This record gives sequence, structure tokens and C-alpha cells, in this order.
Amino acid sequence: MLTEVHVPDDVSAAVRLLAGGATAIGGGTCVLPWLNDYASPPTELVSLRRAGLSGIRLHGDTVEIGAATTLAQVEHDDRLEDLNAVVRSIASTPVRNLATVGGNLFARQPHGDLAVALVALDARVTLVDETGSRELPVEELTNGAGLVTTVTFELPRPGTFRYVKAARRRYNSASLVTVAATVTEEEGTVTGARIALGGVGPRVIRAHAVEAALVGQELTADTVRAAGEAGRGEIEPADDAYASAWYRTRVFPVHLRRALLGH
Amino acid sequence: MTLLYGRGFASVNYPTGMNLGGDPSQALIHATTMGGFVISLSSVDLGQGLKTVVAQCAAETLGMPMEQIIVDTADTDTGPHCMGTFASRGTHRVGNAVIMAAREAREVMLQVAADELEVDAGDLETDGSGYVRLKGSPAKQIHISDIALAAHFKQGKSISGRGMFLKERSYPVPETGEMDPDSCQAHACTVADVEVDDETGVVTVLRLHNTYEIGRALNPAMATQQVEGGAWMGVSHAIFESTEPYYPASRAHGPVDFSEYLMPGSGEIPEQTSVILERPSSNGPFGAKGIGEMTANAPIPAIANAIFDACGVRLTTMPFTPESVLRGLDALRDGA
Amino acid sequence: MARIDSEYFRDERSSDFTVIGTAVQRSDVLGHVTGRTEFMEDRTFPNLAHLKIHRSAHHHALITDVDYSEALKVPGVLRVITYKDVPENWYGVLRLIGIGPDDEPVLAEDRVLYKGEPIVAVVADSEAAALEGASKVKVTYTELPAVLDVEEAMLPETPVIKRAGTNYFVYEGHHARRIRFGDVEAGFAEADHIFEYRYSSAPIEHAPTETTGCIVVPQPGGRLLIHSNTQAAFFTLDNTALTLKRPFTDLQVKGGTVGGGFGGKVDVMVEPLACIAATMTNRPVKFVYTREEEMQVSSPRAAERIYIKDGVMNDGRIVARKIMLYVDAGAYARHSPYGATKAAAHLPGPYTIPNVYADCHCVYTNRTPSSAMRGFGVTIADFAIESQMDQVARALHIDPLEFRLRNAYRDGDVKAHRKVASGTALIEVIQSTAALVGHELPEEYRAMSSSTPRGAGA
Amino acid sequence: MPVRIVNLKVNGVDQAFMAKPETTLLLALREQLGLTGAKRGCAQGACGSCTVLLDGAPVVSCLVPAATVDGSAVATVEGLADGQELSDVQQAFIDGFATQCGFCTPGMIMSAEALLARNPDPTADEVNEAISGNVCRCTGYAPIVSAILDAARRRRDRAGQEATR
Repeated sequence: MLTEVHVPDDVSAAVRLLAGGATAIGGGTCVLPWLNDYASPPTELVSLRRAGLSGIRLHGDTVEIGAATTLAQVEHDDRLEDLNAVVRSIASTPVRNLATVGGNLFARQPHGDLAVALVALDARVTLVDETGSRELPVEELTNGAGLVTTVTFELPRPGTFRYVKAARRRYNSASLVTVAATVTEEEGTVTGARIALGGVGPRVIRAHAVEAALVGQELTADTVRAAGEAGRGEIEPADDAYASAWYRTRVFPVHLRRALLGH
Repeated sequence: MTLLYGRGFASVNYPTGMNLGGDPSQALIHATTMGGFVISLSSVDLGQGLKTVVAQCAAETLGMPMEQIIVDTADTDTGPHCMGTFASRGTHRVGNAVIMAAREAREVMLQVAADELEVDAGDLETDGSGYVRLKGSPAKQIHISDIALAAHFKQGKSISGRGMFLKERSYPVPETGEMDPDSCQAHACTVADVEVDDETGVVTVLRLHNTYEIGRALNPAMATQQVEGGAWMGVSHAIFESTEPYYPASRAHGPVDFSEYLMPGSGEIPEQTSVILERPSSNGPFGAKGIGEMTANAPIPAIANAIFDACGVRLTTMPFTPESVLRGLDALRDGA
Repeated sequence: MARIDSEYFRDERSSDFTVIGTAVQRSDVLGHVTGRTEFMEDRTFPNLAHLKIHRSAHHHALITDVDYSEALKVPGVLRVITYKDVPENWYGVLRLIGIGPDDEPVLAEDRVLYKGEPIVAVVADSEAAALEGASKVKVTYTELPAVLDVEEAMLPETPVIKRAGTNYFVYEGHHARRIRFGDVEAGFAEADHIFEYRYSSAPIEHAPTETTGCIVVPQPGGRLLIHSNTQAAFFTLDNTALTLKRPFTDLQVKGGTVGGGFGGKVDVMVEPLACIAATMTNRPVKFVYTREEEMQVSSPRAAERIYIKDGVMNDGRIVARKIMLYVDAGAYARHSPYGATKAAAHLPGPYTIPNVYADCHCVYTNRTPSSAMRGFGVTIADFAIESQMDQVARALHIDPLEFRLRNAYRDGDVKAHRKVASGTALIEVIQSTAALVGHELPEEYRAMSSSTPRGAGA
Repeated sequence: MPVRIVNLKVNGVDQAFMAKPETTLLLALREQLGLTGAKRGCAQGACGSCTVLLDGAPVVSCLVPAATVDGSAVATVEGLADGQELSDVQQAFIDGFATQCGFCTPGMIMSAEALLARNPDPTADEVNEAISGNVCRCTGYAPIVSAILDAARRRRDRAGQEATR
């Protein structure tokens, strides 16, 4: 049962409330559905709406996004072209106007596609708690780590970021397989690959085996197929209302190829 | 990746109404002091447009314009019995009851008018604009508001009518199933064009070409809403919907909201071309048959047959998920 | 707007109408676009109480204990309702018209037959308190094996889950609604080809955008006013009165504006409990399904399994069709016994076949009870029949539309349920659709007509 | 239980109401302000029937704790018409027979209004995307998409006329 909704004006007040056991919400799009319809232990919410955590700043190629920035703000920011499409693949307009960048990092799979993209972009979060602040790669973020205040990453070089989300519907549908990748090539050979997967495990999966299979190779149907086979060992898909684990495993290499080769 | 294209056919019929325990609906109609006609019902409008279509039936029968008709429905204290809105029965049953009530009211209306005009009621006609006039002498006419005033204040009459429709119960013969289960049958034929992605098993319904025979389109715009919305539901049933995605193997992972319960969004709608044929039924209101339910039915097998046409996979279990298509394709490839 | 093709049935559709046949605007549309249309939940009442349900956690179990003492301690909880508070706890929605058995409890007594079955209702000042109270009810179960497959349910060795003694509805002494027309075995013997296939479907939810619900308001004179989004006002009133054992005149149902029904709002599931709660508290009570309840607890369209065996001649005439149809009614009857009868009446589809044999089984399993939905008894049968038609046509290398036209029923044909067909138009909808897509039919098929008796002409 | 006073400007009018912690923007509009145009179809953010504009942006009001939007401006379907004069979107929905049961209509119209405010000349696919959070179970969507495109045309035509005036 919801017992209080705090709307603190600054981060320190939010941190104090969270230290007292309250639950943080960005847009509330993950937490409110539960609170609306299901019994819950006594819960105090801390809304970050007014805590000064909203906004997108660029310093050179470094992007800093406040945790309470909505997905819609990212969607409509021309400077973040690669992320525009990522965000548009998530939920629907009236949800994206509420849901936040920070909140999406904690969305349960098969949701949380922005987090998949941010792992592929090697993004880092700033975390704040009563003892101070620290940085952590998005990849290592876990529930209860502290209050996320900002997400930071370097803009990928043009043409290096790839993103494909396969879902049951074209719009507003959870992930079957999400592939986000930053791939650098020199003279046709892959020199670096950072690949993250959504929809195919209980959390965002960093596809180390896929990366290893690609680096030093040309991107061809054959090498990507081999990388997909390698990746089958590191995904942990489950059955859900959208698709079975079998199906996700079966089509994972197809969507990996479509992400990396564009067809 | 290869996109495979296929076309499938299906044709169906669908019964209007039911034979369960008798199938009644009743209507009352009365004129107000100034000649509005209130139709009292207990029938329910689910969005299919019953309130509008029964008003049309009353207006046509009374010979009055639509603006004169008021529909007051679904209050059990004021409306007479209606079995309910299901079994493609609403327009047929309630429409018939309203027509019967309106006929009775029209008779009184014409008699009151005849007395006012000092002519024979049998020589009167309505012009559809609110006037009752003498056939052949249109100048001799009286407006419904004056008729109603005369009925209420001079003649002491109630311009009213009672209407009832009852399809009597038919008891199936236990040994043979002999029965009379319907009032009439509507018909539909669908041709579906689909695209199948041979790597993911995803089926896209591109086009539906439909012909519906519905007796009489009482309101062609609303009939179109019914048939095209219903065909969409057929597409949805065919390729998406299930409350138990792993039926019958497991009851786990049942969808609990509109995110998990999959239906096509507006991004998945096929192009629809619809043609309506009319073979008026002998017992329907102005020949109308029930169409609400039939419209979802033909698209489903048409899509199944189109999938087979596209890729050689025969799907015999609904819904036709990407997984079921892909498993079928894999089996064909393994066998090849 | 769909085109009306007035060339077909020209002689039969002469008309001289003023309003009929015109695209009159919907009378409700102004309210819809301005947000003023009043749906059930758009009425607000002071002092409104809310009702939520504690539901079964198991598919099939004996209830050994129900402890709701913690629920009563939740601030705002007003009352807890168990089966003992329901005057006539056992019901069947069709009892009004003499169709039994009354096989379903409003609230579970000593056992539950499906996951999600209501056991205890909690009434509280707020929705949150009612939810909290319902979650605090402790039910102790002894789990029983669940029967989850229709054909398994019919086997003699399968445990019987129903009080009536069979896992299927008994139709006047038969285990299925039967159709017996001609001699199907003779037909198979005569046929050049036999085709037999199996079809099935998963349960489907109506998924109306407005969930099922009602608000019951005690009136000054003691009557109960039920604001409901039922699809059938008197059906709801009469069934509710029977459950309450109160005079029918004690109740008034108001509704008629519904946010989508599709057959999902005819089961009378919310009104009786809301009436009991309103009577106990003498306050207006709202009982509206959550979205999850609508999706998982309210009746779905039944899953079905259908076997079709056809005997077909080389020239494409179907001479015999045998159908075994199983409706997964779930745990309780609701409208399913009628649905199986409606399915039987629909067989063998819109085709004239001289020998037809069908058994339509209404089978009980430990699933969410299914009930009426748009196309009740017919939709899944049509999927099976029309898939069968395609498979047979392909096997015999006959054009799929010509195959249907060859077997299409016409005026004067006797259907399998022995009613003489009239007003048929299958041939014409096929001809029209063929023309629509440029699918060429030979002259003899274009010349066919539903009103020309079979064998005459063409 | 702590109760707060929340101030909103709703359809241009200043409003104040008491909000309990569980009071969402949707319930506040419906139960405290009597604006029942926004519907509760799921309370999960997944049907869009409760869509309203919050400071100009469409949101699912069922997921917004009322206390968090104190001081904001809210636009609901009730505020679209100017007296008897319907908005272009409302009129296009009527003319295009784009409603059946009507339960999704207010939310659908608010999503359409938000789209046209941002993009006066959308493609059909942009409309599809804009209403992808609004579930309709009756119409099959096609008439809704047509009506929104029609509304956009009407609005552009009117803007053109006013510009030449």
C-alpha cells in the first residue's frame, strides 16, 4: 500500500528519503502498474520529477543525460540521432513522456531496450548515496546500488552504432531479441566490437563471445553466422507471453545478422 | 532472407439469433406532447450502434424524420424485456420489435391526423419530413407536433405502440440433432494476401478482400464499421491472440495486460476492400440479417490457407505465431 | 464505406426507403468525441465502497481452511464475504430458462476447480484497502491433480472433477450434442478419397477496453440500483435476484452503454457480490475487474479441438463428413453447453453434404471457465472447416473457390439439422469476391445461383 | 494517511484538490474534478484510454501520482471543443465514423491532438506510431488513422486560409 509520495526539490533530499527506505521512481511506468492493482508492503515513493536531474548536455563528444530525462526528450533530441530510434522502439508516446532514462536502466527484461543500447555504448552512470557519489559502467549496475543521477557516454563515430529490436508488433511491443552494437572497422576488418543483447535473458547481456568471434574478421554473412552460433552459448532466454525460449534462441542469429549487416 | 507471398480463401455463413430457450425482445414506443417518439427498450448498445439503427427502423416505419426519435434504453424499470446483446441478434430482434411498435403507433397517429383533417385514415401518408398528408392532395397536411397536441389535449389518445419479437424455443432432437437454430443466415467470403518472412516466421497480413451478404445494410456506414472492425479481430485471432500462449501444454505466462495480450496495432492493419451484397431475409427488419459475429470468422482460415500458399506450412492450431510458422518451415527444410 | 453491389439479388431487394439504407450518423458519437458519454464507471457516488476478491492459487484443490482475520484488521476494511453470506451460492447462468445444472458457486466452498476462482470478497473504504485486505486472506489447500486436456478429461481413467459425476455436459443422456444425418459410413465407403485432419485453438480473451464491472447503489426505499456494463440487463437482473433470493422487483439495472463486450459481459459475475456487499454495508459498492482479472479470470472464448473426416468423390463432391468437436469449457458450464449446441447446428458448414455425423462435446477441465464470445461455437469450427476445404481442394487439384461452389448450399437444400435452407447466398459472396480479386471462374461457376435448385441448370 | 493539496491548471482553469498517496492524475480528474472523459481501461499504462496532455505532452494519467505534478497544466478531452465548436480532430472522428463503443475515443483523440501539435502533416505511419499506445478493440484502427489524417488536412487548410486572409 502506498503510504506517501515525496517530490523532493534536490538530489540530497532524495538521497535522504531513499536512505530511509523509500522507493525511487522516475516516470513511475514500472512501479505504478503494480501499485495500482496489487497489494504491496507499505511503500513510500520518491519522485525524481523535480529533483533537478533532467536534461541532456554535450561536452564535445561526451553526452551526459540526467537520470530523470524522459525517453521522449531523448527521442526528440537531434544531437542523439543514434538513440532516437532506440527510444522510439520502446513502449508508446504517452509512456515515453513519463518514462525516464534512469528508470529504463532498471526495467525488467524483455523491456529496457535503452539500457541495451547504453551497454553497447559503454555508458557509465553516476550513483549517489549518503556516503557520496561514484561511477559505474551501466553494465555493472544492479538494483539497490544507489540513486542514479546521470548517464554518460561518448557519442559513437558515425556509422558504427547498430540497433535492431525484433518484436511481435512494429510499435509498442516488448523485445523478442534486441541487438545493440558499436562496431569499428579498419580496411574492412573489425577492430572493435561492443555488443549488448536484450530480450534473451533475465538482464541485459553483454555478448562477449559474439564480440570475440567478430574482432579481426571481416563482417560477412559467414563470420556473422559464426558469431551468432558463438552467442547462442551466452544467451539465457525464457518463455514469456511474447515468445518461447526456443523461438528467441532460433531467431537470435537472424537478428544479429540484420543488426550487423543491415539485411 | 526471403519474403514469401501467398493468397488464401475462405467462405462462411453465420446464423442470426439463437434457439436457446426462446429468443425474445420487446419494445414500447410513445409520442410526447410535441410529437417526439420515445422508444423504450432494455437493450444494450455495445458500440455496434443499436441505438442508431433502431431509431432508423422507427423513423422509417413511422414516416418521421430521425430528429423526432428518442431512444431510451437499458433501464429495467422503464424498458420492456430484451434477451440481450449477443448471438448477432440485436438489430434483428430489437429492430423487428421496434418496427412492430412503430406500426401500432403509426396507426394511432394516422387516425388522430385523420380526425383532425376530417378525412379517412386510409387516405393518409407520411412525407418523411414530419407531415402527415392526404394522398394526392399534399396541401392538406398536418404536422406531427399538431397531431400530438391534438392527441394529448383534444382527443385523449396515446400515440403509442407495443412491439415484440419472439423466436420460439427449438428443442434439438437428442438422437439426430434436428432443430431450428436460427432465423436466417448471413454470408461472407474472404481472400487474404499474406507475406511470410522465411527466417523469422513472421506473418504479415497485407490485404483482405471481403464480400459480405448481410440481408440489408440498414446503415451502410455502420455496417462497414462492423465488418471491417470484425475482420480486424479475425486477423488478431489468427496471428496473435491467446490467453494461454502455451496451451494446452502449460497455463504459465498467461498475458495480464494489453502489452502481453497481443493484438495487431495500427501498424499492422491490412488494407481492406469490402463489398456488401443484400439478399433481404424474409423475417429481418427491412430484410436485415445479423452480422456482428460473422465478420471475424472468414479471415482466420483465409489467413491459414494463405500461409500455406506462401510457404507450404499447414497450420492447424490457432494462433499462427511466428514460432509455429518457423517450426513448420524448419520441418520442411529438414525433410527436403 | 463498403460498396453495395446491387447487381446480385436485384429482384429481391427492390426498396423504397427514406432512412433505411442511408449513412445516418451515430447518435452516440458526439458524446464519444467530447468525453461525455457516460460509461458505468463514470458515475461517482459519495461514500463509495470497493470490493476485491481473494482468488484460488491452484488449478484444483480442496480448501482445508480460510482465515480472514488479518484482512479484517486492515484499516478501511468493512466486511469480508464468504460463501456463507451468499443466499443461493450455486448457480448456472442459464437456469432462468431451465438449463442446468447449477454447477458453479459464487464463492468457493470446500474446493476450487480453477486457478483464479473467487473464494473470499473483501469490501473496504478504498480500492487500496480492499486489495490489501484480499491479499491478507489465508487459504490452506490440499492440492488435487488437475485435468487440463479435453480428450484426457473424457477418458474413463481420468479423475472426475465435477459434482455431477462426469467431466462433460450430458445432452439428454448423450455425452455430446449429436448430429446424425444420412449414413456417414456408407458415404465413406462410396467415396473416392478420405481426408482426415485435426485442428485446434487456444483460448481467446474478449479484451474489451472497458473491464467488466458494476456499481450497486442502495436506494432510499430499500431497492438496489445496479449500474452495470452487462450485455443483457434483464439477464443480469433475474440471475442476480435468484442468487440473492430477493424479489425481482427489489432490483433495477441501468446500463446500455458499454465499452466493448464481444460476449464477455454476459456471465453475471460481478453484480451478485456487489449487491451483497451493498446490502451488508448499506453503501454504494463498486466491483470492477482489474485488467489482469479481465485477461485471466473472466471467461475466454473456449479453446477447441476438432477432427474432421471427409469422404470426397473425384469430381469434388463431398459425400460424407464426420466431425468430433471438443469445447474446453473450463471448470464450469456457464454458456458452454449452449455453445456446443450452436456449433452442432453450424455443421457441416455452408455446404450440402448428404451424410453428416457429429459429436460436439462440452468438456470440463481445470481451466478458467470459458463462455460466449463473438462467433460463439462457430468461429473455431469455421477455421477448421475452411482449412479442411483448402486441404482437400489442394489434394484433388481443384480450384479452391470452385471446390466450395460445387458443394455450396442453396435454397431448398436440407441441412444436417434438417431445416430446409432458404435465403442462402454463399455462391454469390464467392462469385463476388472472385471478381473483386480477378480470380477467374469458369462460366458454369459464374452462372451458379443460390436460388436455383441443385441439379437444375448450371 | 498523509493527504496533500494539489494545484493544477486543468483545461485553462485553476483547480485544487486533496490527493491521497494512491491518487493518480487519472483518479483525481475523474473522481475529484468530475472530468470522466479520460477512462480507466487498465491502470497499467498499456491501453491509452486515460491519455491526457500534461504540460502539453500526452501521458497515461493512470501512472502519474497526482502529488508529483502539482502546479502543472493538464488538458483533457473535455477542453478541446470551444463551446459548440468541436476541434478538427473531434469533427474528423465524427465524419469518418471513427468511433464504435467510444471507450478508447477520448484517449485516442488526445494522442492525435498531441501528434498534430508537433507534426501538422504526418504520414499514415507516423499516425500509426503516435496512436500505438491507444488500444481500440472495435474499429480495426483504419477509420481512426483516416480521421486523424483528415483532421490534419482540415487544420492545414484552415491555417492556409487564415494566412491568405
